[in-house]
Amino acid sequence: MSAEAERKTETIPEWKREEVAELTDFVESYNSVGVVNITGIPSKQLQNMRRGLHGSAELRVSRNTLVQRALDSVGAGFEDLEEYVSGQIGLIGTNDNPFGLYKELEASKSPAPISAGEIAPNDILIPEGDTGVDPGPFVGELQQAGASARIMDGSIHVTEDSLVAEEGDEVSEELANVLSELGMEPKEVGLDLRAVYSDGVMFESDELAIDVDEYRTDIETAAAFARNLSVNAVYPTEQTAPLLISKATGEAKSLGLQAAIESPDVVPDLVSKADAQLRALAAQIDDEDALPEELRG
Amino acid sequence: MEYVYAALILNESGEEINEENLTDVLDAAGVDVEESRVKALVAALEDVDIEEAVEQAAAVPAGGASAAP
Amino acid sequence: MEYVYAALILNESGEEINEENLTDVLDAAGVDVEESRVKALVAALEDVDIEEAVEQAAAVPAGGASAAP
Amino acid sequence: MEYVYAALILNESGEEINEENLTDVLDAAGVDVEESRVKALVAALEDVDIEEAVEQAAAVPAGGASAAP
Amino acid sequence: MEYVYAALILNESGEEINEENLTDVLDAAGVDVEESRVKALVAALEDVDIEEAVEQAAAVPAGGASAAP
Amino acid sequence: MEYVYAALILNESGEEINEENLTDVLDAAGVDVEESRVKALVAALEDVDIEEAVEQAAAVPAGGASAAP
Amino acid sequence: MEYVYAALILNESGEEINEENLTDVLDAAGVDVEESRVKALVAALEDVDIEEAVEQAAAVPAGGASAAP
Repeated sequence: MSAEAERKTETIPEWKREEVAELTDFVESYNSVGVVNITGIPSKQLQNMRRGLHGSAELRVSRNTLVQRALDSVGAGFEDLEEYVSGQIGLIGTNDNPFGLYKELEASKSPAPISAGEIAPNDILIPEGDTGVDPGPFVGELQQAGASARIMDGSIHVTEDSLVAEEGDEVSEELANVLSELGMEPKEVGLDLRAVYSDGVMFESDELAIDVDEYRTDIETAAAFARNLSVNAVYPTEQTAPLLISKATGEAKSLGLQAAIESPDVVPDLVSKADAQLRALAAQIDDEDALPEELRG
Repeated sequence: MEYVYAALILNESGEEINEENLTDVLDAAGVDVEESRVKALVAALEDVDIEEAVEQAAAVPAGGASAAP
Repeated sequence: MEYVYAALILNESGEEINEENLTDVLDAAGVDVEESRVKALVAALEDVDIEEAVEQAAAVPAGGASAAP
Repeated sequence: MEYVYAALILNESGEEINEENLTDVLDAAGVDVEESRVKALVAALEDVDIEEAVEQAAAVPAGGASAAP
Repeated sequence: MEYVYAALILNESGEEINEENLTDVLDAAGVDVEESRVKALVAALEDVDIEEAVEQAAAVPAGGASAAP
Repeated sequence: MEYVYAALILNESGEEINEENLTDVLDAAGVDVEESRVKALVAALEDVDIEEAVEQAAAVPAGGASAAP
Repeated sequence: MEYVYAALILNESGEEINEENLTDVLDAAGVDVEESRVKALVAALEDVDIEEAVEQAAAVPAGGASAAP
């Protein structure tokens, strides 16, 4: 062993090298690898979340420097994930697709109270209504926090929806107390996906947010379009043959009625139509003497 | 009702809706014609746009009546 | 539609709806009667309960969709 | 309704809607053709704009009041 | 739509809705018959309850919207 | 309906809706392609403005014939 | 919409709606496939009951009843 190699062994302890090697293996074993923010998640909850991934994805937490070193050594584009490595993060790997991963992680988030000094992750709104709190100094606290509040019917009411913090604001001690008193949990706690590198493509979280309802609507629209085309172009399919039959029947009937065709299928409708016309005409006649009793308005 | 139908027939045939014509049609149908009603009807229809009234009825669903068996 | 109206007049006057009577009514109204249509109508009405067909129409709001011109 | 369908086919194929053509179509379909009904149909359709009458069926608001009891 | 009309005539006459019969009817109407469309129609109609589909149409107002002149 | 969907994809991709292209798309989707249905579709779409036909609601009785299960 | 149509073809042919199959269908149709759109579609459809959505479409005519021109 050379002196130089010896020195390197000293500066990079064995456990670190093993950790980097394991992280490297981890990154290489999945099609998609992402960086998740785990700030503020208590370790016990983190364990639960890890288990909650059901084997569809794996979470790995390590020192940021080691994570960066592993990403660097894998290369092939994964090193681009390094810019998302800051604060408390973990690596998440999956063979599922990144949109599915994002959906799963979002669905597993749970609401949590926000503490003083934290940054509001979104606008915080105190809704109009009875707070259920007895009259007392809380009215002033609410007002100080920026909510319109007064005492009504023996309790403290918020009189209108009140914006008390905007996204990005630091939450003050007073506001944190007020929200806590109201039992509001404005935070969503969970594995917060920052970015995923998947099959050569980097996806940031806002690109991964898909609106399932929109896709459902698209399916409905596509199905309706196909149905319309099938009927309008008279290309019958199993699904649209009944519609075409109904349409043809309706057309024949319409023609029968318009042309007053004396066909047994049409005549009952013609009789109805004649009666309807009679009534419609009678309705225009003001002089009741001109009408038989049954037609008088 | 038969008086009004008689008027509708005359409207379609393009004949004038007057007392004589109405009476003829009703007579032919075996109706015991009351002169005063004929008079009243002719007067009442003077200001009515029959085409328009009849078209309004066309908007009525005719579907109902089940096809004859 | 005049053929149908004629049948309905006969129905109200209580006369039989047959070719002869229909032709008479239509003739009186100045209609250029086509024998085949009269025949077809008589045949078609054979199995129709006119009262019922009329009631169907009555069950529906007449003039329904206002045909604003 | 087969007579009406026959007329509609002829309308689409661009052939004239006359007694002979109607009879041919109905014959081919195995219908026991009644001459008077064919005649009546031709007469009824004489002054009718078939395209328009057919399109009216399309203009019917879906979900319309079904008069069925 | 002529192919569908042809199927409906056969349905009413009680003849089988198969390629041969459809082709005969359309031929008689002067339609330049495309075999593939006939085939496709027969295939599509295989599991369809035609009576039911016809009744669906009957439940809907025909001739609805008034023909504004 | 898969044949219709295939035509709609080609329409969006701007490729010609012909037998070859349709067959390719359906093949790729694992459909056991029937030549006659492909032919019929091409024939049916020949003179059709697809954009328009797609958006025009199939004028059909509402509550319409329930899709085959 | 071509991605959605591709999914619907696969749904009808009974093939799995996954990235590979979707890409194959779109490729065959000459679509310049964007992998990320395919991925997003696959993920989104995991939570969509396609049969139900298709039936929903059948119950409500798309594109609103466009009155005859």
